[in-house]
Amino acid sequence: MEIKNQKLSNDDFFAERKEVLQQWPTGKDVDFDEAVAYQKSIPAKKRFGVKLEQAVKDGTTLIQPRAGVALYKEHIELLKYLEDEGEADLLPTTIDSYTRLNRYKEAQVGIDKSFETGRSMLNGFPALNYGVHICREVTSALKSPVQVRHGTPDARLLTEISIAGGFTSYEGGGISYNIPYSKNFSIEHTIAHWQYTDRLIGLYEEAGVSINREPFGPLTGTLVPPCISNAVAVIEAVLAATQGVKDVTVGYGQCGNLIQDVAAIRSLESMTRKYLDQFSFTDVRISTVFHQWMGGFPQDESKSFGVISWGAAAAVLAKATKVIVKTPHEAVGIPTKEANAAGLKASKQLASMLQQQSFCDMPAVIAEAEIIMAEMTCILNKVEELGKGDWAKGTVLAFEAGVLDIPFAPSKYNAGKMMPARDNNGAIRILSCGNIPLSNELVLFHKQKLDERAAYENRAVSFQMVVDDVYAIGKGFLVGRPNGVK
Amino acid sequence: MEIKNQKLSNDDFFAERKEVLQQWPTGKDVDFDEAVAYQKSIPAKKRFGVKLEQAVKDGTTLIQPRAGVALYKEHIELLKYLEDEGEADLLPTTIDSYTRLNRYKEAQVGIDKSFETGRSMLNGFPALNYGVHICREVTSALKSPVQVRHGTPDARLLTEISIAGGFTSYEGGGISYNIPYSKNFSIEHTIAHWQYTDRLIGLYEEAGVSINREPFGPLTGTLVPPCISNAVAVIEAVLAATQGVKDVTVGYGQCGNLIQDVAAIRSLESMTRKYLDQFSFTDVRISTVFHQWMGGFPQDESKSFGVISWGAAAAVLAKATKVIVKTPHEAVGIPTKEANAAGLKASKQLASMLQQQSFCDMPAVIAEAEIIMAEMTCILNKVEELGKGDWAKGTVLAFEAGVLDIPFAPSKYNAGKMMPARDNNGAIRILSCGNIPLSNELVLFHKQKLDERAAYENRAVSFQMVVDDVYAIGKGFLVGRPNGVK
Amino acid sequence: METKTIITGVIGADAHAVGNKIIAFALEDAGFKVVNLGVMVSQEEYIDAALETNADAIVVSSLYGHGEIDCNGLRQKCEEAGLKNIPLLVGGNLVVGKQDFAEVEKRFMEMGFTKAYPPGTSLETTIADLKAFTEN
Amino acid sequence: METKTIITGVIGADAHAVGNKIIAFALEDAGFKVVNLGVMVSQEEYIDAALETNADAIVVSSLYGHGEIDCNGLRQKCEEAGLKNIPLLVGGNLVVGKQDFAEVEKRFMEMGFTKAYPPGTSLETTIADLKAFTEN
Ligand code: B12
Ligand code: B12
Repeated sequence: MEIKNQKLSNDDFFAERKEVLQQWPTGKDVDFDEAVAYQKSIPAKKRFGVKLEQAVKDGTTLIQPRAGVALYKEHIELLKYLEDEGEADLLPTTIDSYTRLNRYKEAQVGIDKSFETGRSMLNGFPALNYGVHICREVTSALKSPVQVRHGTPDARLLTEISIAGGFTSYEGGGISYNIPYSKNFSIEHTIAHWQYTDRLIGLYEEAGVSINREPFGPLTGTLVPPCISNAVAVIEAVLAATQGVKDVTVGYGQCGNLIQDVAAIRSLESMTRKYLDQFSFTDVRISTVFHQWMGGFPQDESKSFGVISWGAAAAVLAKATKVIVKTPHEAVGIPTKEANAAGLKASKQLASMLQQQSFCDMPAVIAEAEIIMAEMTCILNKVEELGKGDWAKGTVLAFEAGVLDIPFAPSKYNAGKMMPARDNNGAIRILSCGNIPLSNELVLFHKQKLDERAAYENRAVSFQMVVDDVYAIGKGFLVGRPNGVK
Repeated sequence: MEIKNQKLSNDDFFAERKEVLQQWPTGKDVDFDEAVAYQKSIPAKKRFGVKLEQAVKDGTTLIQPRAGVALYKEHIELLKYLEDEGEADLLPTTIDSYTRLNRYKEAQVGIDKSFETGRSMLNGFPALNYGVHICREVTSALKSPVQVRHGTPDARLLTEISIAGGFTSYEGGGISYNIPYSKNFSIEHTIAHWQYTDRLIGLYEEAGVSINREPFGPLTGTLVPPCISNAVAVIEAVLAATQGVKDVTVGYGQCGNLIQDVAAIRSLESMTRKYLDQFSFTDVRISTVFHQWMGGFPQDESKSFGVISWGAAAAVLAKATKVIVKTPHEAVGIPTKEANAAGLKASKQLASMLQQQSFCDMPAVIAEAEIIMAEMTCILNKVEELGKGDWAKGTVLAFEAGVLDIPFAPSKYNAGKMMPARDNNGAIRILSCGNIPLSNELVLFHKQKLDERAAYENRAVSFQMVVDDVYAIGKGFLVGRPNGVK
Repeated sequence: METKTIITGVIGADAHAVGNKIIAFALEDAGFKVVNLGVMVSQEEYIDAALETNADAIVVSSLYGHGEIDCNGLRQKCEEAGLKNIPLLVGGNLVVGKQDFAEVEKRFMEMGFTKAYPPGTSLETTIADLKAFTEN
Repeated sequence: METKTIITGVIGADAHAVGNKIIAFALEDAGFKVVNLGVMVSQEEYIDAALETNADAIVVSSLYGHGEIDCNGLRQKCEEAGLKNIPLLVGGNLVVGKQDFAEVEKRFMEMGFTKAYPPGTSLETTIADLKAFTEN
């Protein structure tokens, strides 16, 4: 398979489309022109991109939950509750795991079993099985814009149905919805699948309907150094823009050290702008999303509120356009609607209370952002070099070479050689670079930071440090210290 | 009445003591030498000052709740629950309002009614009515150090009973437990009463028993500019040290703007050190306490978790030695033990999670601290000048003149001419100085900050702004904007 | 509309001054004549002030939790002093702890209050209700 | 003590890799021989691996909520394949949402699991129990 970062031709796209729409019976209800007309009938205040753009202008941070259940009436009730009681500004529709893996038959079993038992037996909303009309029932029942959130390597049919179904934003990307979510999908394939998604959205854009696109920032949510997730976000933004996408929200998952978190958002935004401009996509609108802590949570609900609130605070101080909110049930299971609203309200309090405070221009933040940008430059230059100027090709080769390498990823196409760990202040550093092509100076910087920690903890730098860091927040800490060290 | 900042003579003290111990029957059980022996039997790890000193050394932030109920067995259960389930590092015993106002008969009615109805009819623990032995039952039943927290203008007998009862820390001061807590008590009187308390603790100190003393930092908890509360804390620290106190914890109530909050703790600590040293009290140990938001809370419990968590985060980033924790029931009433533990656990999560991060040396913090210290210097110089070198006298005259002036205070001895309001970033500034003797330069600084806000909100600087700010956090904001302004 | 006179104050040993100052400010702003007794007001002080100014209503605040003890008997004393049926409103954090407000309301109604308000009652409600209660 | 062989993996369409990688690391560290199948493991893959390596226990993880559907029938398939009474442990976030664990445990015991573990089970417990279950 030969991948290129190039706008799909209409011939290729429509040939592929024919097949895609046949993947499941609900595909036949998708009619592009009718869908464009339907999308145009959605009022501006219910459009994702419009609300994001306003927030960028106002300097406010919007709040958005995750939520999805098997039965669609309950799903509507759930989302209504989250916008009314939870004060959510933006709504999600989180897709179940069978749909994500194109196992539509199993999703159907899940729907049926849920009807029978009266309990949601799926971990999300099976939008594809429901089809265009039920999706429209969902999206039209709500006051706020709704986005599809999932984790689907091959999301082509899901995109068709979702956008025709009235969703105005769509999460994912060829890297970010592959490496953290699958085992055997090659990057070529998922990039190709996401070119389809992006091209479809480009076609809507050309027909006068703007759909917001959001690469999934946090990846595995577990000790991902900002330079890695930021580099992936920039690549996915460039690939999307190449297919005609005009509205992207680039994302990042909280690491926990405030300076590093604010610096990550700052550098993410400015590097995305820089590269999009460089590729002449100067008309693409950019916003940012900050994910509250994406790793293992404490079991205790009150402690979870602490983690959630700190995430909301960091998002606002970083001036992210929106924050994805966790719930006090996070460590245990899919939240009840009450737990979901609780996380939202705690976050809303901080989103509005801290609105007037910004940390973006602190000298320490600027210094940290310089480092992240230097690292991103090393990585992205190498991607460009490997692809001989083609970022799609470069990305495939970069994963092969371990130039892009995501910690704790399940995919066999990920090298898994880079090892991250926290430094003495809780910032995520790189313990062992693998083949991430950092300059000598940067390698030394990381080494010094981790040697400092090792000396403080009186132990050698090792994988045990990484393991300790994975458990730390669940146990109430940021840095996983050995017993007896404060 | 003639007050002087001078160590009470033994003659004067013991003459007064005789009377004090007769104020209520439980006074007769207090025997100083026996109490010293009892205090010496308390293990070091249950001593307040020892645990604080260790925290200062480790750079950790300890957590402490407020708690007190009418019936002593329930009080013990409550405190046990808070240290076991709530993970409190330090324990309180919050005294009821009748005891605070020396209305011991009404306190007795409250105890009796509580027994009858099985509900706590008092808003705190009536330690004085219970007497030395029951206090010892309380303090000895617990693993952690316990402090008496109250709001008592004349706390002389309460101090006697508390310290003999095994408490190892004692909150309050002649200003901070008068102006926010009473209406008709003159400052001369309360300073005199607290000289008694401090001298008593000085005597314990001389007998080899160190008791921690804590001026009440937040005052009315409502829009108090840091320079005012810091100046009061320094004065009370100096007055306490003059009577022989050797261990003080100076305090501050969160304002909500992170830079100002960190700067307030920074300046509070360094100015307390500076003035204590200047008075040659170089051997007095200093620690700091940060109070989570002390003003009106949101009704919603999840939103309260947001406020609580932000308070914990600010305390840790400011490197306060301890943080006083609020609960999700704050807006409604005295919390259940579960709600109290919930506030503690959210705070504990952040206290340990953010331990490695400090904002104390940020340039913006240093700049804000310079301003606070300059303001404090203006005020304290004037106090010194008014008292002709005597800070006790100077304090009385300063309140008379409005040189010290606390917003929203109930006391008729407080001028109430100074008016605070938030600036555009949520920092508390001075809208109208009254007679607070700030330099012209500082007055101009405050004016500029508030003009900026007025311009942004397109309205004149006025009391309505202050009212809006009072409600703001309860409504989810920090700055009270008029309708329609973001 | 003729100007109505309202007595305000915080009852008992309660020193919570913020709400009291703001209520007084807001009622004046809304056109009432306000006699604000401040904090730590005894039952007798409310009554004396109401008699003296021929007041149209008494607004009692209680925040610190002892409201039940402090408010007991106020209606009787009003009646005895000749303040027949004067509107007696009470609000704040009336009891110790988070209790079911319907229960709390019942207790205060039995004590003779015209109306009792839960924590967090807004100024708008307070003003609107006072206008209604003092209408002729 | 002879070295025991453990099969580990995350069942079904579940891609949660972190706990899996750490369990494998920790079991090896504790002296077990670990055959880690990674994420998205089918019932057949566990059984094939257990037969091939003559394993002493199978550790099934399920995090994403579909555990009930995915685990159904595993015990029968083991029996059919000749893995008689092999210890079958399952843990993670087994069901959708926060449910009473006693209930959840019952359902998994009925499905034939030797033991089911609630969210947040520590490595210490996992290792200690595996030692007990694989003792001769
Ligand atoms: C990180 C994470 C992710 C990452 C995973 C990256 C990766 N590939 O590994 C990403 C973001 C990709 C992700 C995706 C999804 N996730 Co997820 N995720 C988490 C999270 C936050 C942490 C998991 C983790 O790494 N923990 C740290 C490790 C060390 O702990 P652990 O996994 O629990 O494993 C330990 C123990 O459970 C135990 N253990 C595990 N197995 C066994 C077996 C035995 C026998 C024993 C004794 C012990 C044991 O030992 C392990 C090591 O200590 C959890 C919530 C939480 N725990 O805080 C949710 C969570 C597991 N995810 C959840 C869901 C629903 C999903 C998604 C479907 C998306 C969604 N709807 O939001 C997708 C699923 C994709 C897929 N196909 O699998 C839910 C599951 C809900 C439920 N069961 O009701 C959870 C609980 C969050 C929630 N409350 O909603 N997730
Ligand atoms: C600030 C504050 C303090 C300050 C007060 C400074 C001062 N002198 O004013 C300080 C720190 C000194 C303090 C002290 C104490 N406090 Co205090 N305090 C508060 C706090 C945080 C805010 C109060 C406030 O100013 N709110 C803002 C104003 C604008 O609102 P408001 O007072 O509620 O009044 C409004 C409404 O209630 C309504 N309203 C009021 N009266 C009436 C009457 C009518 C008829 C109507 C219609 C409406 C109405 O309108 C007002 C204006 O909008 C509250 C909790 C909260 N609300 O978040 C606790 C709170 C009131 N305090 C409480 C307690 C217990 C105390 C203490 C005993 C100490 C302790 N144990 O912790 C002492 C008491 C001292 C004394 N003798 O009174 C408890 C009361 C508990 C209960 N009822 O079960 C509360 C609820 C906190 C809690 N959950 O424990 N406190």
